[in-house]
Amino acid sequence: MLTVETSRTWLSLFIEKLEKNENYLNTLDAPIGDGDHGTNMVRGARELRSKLAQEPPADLPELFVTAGWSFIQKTGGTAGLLYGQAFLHMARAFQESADLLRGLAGGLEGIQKVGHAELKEKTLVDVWIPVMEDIRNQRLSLERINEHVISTKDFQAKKGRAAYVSEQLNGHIDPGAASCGYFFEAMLEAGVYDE
Amino acid sequence: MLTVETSRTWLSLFIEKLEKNENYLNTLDAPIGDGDHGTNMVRGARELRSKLAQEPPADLPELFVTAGWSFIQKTGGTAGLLYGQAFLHMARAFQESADLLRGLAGGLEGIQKVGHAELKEKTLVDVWIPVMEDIRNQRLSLERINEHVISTKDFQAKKGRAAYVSEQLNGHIDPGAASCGYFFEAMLEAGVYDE
Amino acid sequence: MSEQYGILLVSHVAELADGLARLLKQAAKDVNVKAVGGTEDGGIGTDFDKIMGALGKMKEPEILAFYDLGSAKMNLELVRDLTDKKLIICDVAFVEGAYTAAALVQADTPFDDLCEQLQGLKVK
Amino acid sequence: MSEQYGILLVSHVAELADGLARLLKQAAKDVNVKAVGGTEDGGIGTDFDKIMGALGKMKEPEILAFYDLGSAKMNLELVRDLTDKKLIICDVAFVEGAYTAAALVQADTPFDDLCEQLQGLKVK
Ligand SMILES: Nc1ncnc2c1ncn2[C@@H]1O[C@H](COP(=O)(O)OP(=O)(O)O)[C@@H](O)[C@H]1O
Ligand SMILES: Nc1ncnc2c1ncn2[C@@H]1O[C@H](COP(=O)(O)OP(=O)(O)O)[C@@H](O)[C@H]1O
Ligand SMILES: [Mg+2]
Ligand SMILES: [Mg+2]
Ligand SMILES: [Mg+2]
Ligand SMILES: [Mg+2]
Repeated sequence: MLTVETSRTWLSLFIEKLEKNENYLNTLDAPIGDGDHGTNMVRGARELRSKLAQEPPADLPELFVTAGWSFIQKTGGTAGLLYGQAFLHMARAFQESADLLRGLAGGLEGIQKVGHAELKEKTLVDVWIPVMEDIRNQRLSLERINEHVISTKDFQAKKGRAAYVSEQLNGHIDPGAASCGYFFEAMLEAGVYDE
Repeated sequence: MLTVETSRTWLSLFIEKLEKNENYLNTLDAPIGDGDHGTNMVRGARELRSKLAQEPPADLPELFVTAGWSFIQKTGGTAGLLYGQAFLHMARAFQESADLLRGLAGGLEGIQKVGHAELKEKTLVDVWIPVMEDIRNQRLSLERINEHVISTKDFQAKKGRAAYVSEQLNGHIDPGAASCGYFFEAMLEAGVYDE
Repeated sequence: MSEQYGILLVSHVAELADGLARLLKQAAKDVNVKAVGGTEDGGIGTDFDKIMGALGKMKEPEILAFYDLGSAKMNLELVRDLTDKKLIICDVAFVEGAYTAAALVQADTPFDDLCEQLQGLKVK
Repeated sequence: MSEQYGILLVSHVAELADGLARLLKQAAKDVNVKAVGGTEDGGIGTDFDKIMGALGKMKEPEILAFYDLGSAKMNLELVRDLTDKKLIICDVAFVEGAYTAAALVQADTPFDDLCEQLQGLKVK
């Protein structure tokens, strides 16, 4: 169920996964970008952890506003701004109702408002949108998430740094898609999502 | 008469005029460029003086090769490269014959090879070409040179930094045209030119 | 000093932004040029707080902003949503565009003419 | 290291060239990038000897050169006439063009494809 408690677990698990996979995410970013995606995300993640420890947010919107600004202010890379923007828009949606799908739709809007990425442009959007589809069709699972992440191998980058070398990069997983996979794995594991 | 001696005087007078008018040339360059034309030219001029003092050139071509490299290596601005290129091409022409007009034609070629400026684009070319015309028509004088310099007031810059702000700059004398005026005044005063 | 327009340079690298500011100031002594670059810890990236801070220190009501790579633009867009100033994000060649804009602001060029000249430098 | 292509950055300001090199190296670890900027005495301008010297230290037979303003290009043209290397002067947006080229050389992109991608960044 989507509550402020399960969502705190969600974000905490996300932070842990980012920390555990910092090097892996950097490695994914190296050939197609500048090799810093893991380091960037961990910067934002640690900021979020310390903010949450300082003062626990009262409700869902507050939690996601805190998450949003942590990533915007500390990540220093494209993806951090996109995640930050996503979280701020999720907070806005949660102000209306504690509805997971509406929240994620708001988040997508935030990502696209700033990044203008569509499906199959080799970005985190290629995980975010199919995951929303899976929730709608009640068939989200760790396997599905993983498939979405891996699907980015076949896409040609159209946005961000990777676009500069797009044709050379078929066969590489997009680093932002990979971190987005962790975000949704964490969501499943935290029990936020219930069919 | 054009000899290595009169030409040394020519260049020495040019150096002196540049030094005396360093601030004035900077002032002309400030509104239309970056305010360094005088300083740039003096850098090249001083290098030339010290090279000439070290080892006096044996002949006309050698003199102008020395002048060319002094300006190319030390001026640090567009005009220095153009004057440098002009002098190198004059040296080449003087290798064929000690003919002033042919030398100046070679110099113009050098300037245009690098800078691609045509008449009325508010550059030193707007002094160089009319002076050649005046020599052909045997009517070169200090007054004529001055008129050519002043004529650049009415031209719109198409080359170099001034081109960025061309329309705003009607009424300003081009700094490169002004230094070029000194070059030809020096030529007259040194007795290089005889009708 | 142009009282109306300021110029904000945002790069992923501090030296790049600072060096460009130096180039601009030479041609535009009376234009306020602020440079922001790098992450908080001196790394390569752009920092929202730094940009916001630099903008806050600028007195001019309208700011022409130039950036190197796309993520700097995203940061600028976030900042634009949050500032009272008119932040004009210019999708032109970073160095060439900022240089042209600085020279034109210095020469008191009307804003429409400035935009027209920048059009030719659009690469983003 | 790309053995075939090196990248030469020429700016009027030393920090600008150095900062840009830092940006490029992050995306192109194995590409040789040399930065040259400023006059001999640390002023703003370009220095023929410095450019020639930097080029002399590069091992690659073909060098893609990028520059900020026109007079840097003139200097590069003089250098091109005097060097044994193939010096390819790229009339594209300084930062965006050099970044793109570095990323493409790093990815071993064929030269023709690289040129085609740079075409879109022509502003000079
Ligand atoms: N315009 C965009 N829209 C959506 N996602 C993007 C966009 N640009 C980049 N990304 C995502 O950001 C990831 C790279 O993030 P990161 O390495 O942290 O930033 P940077 O590229 O600034 O170093 C990419 O793998 C991609 O998923
Ligand atoms: N492409 C060009 N062709 C001919 N002359 C030029 C060109 N570009 C600039 N100039 C001349 O150079 C002068 C400026 O020289 P200077 O201030 O020393 O160089 P910079 O513009 O690099 O600071 C201009 O006034 C003009 O006469
Ligand atoms: Mg990255
Ligand atoms: Mg980065
Ligand atoms: Mg100048
Ligand atoms: Mg200069």
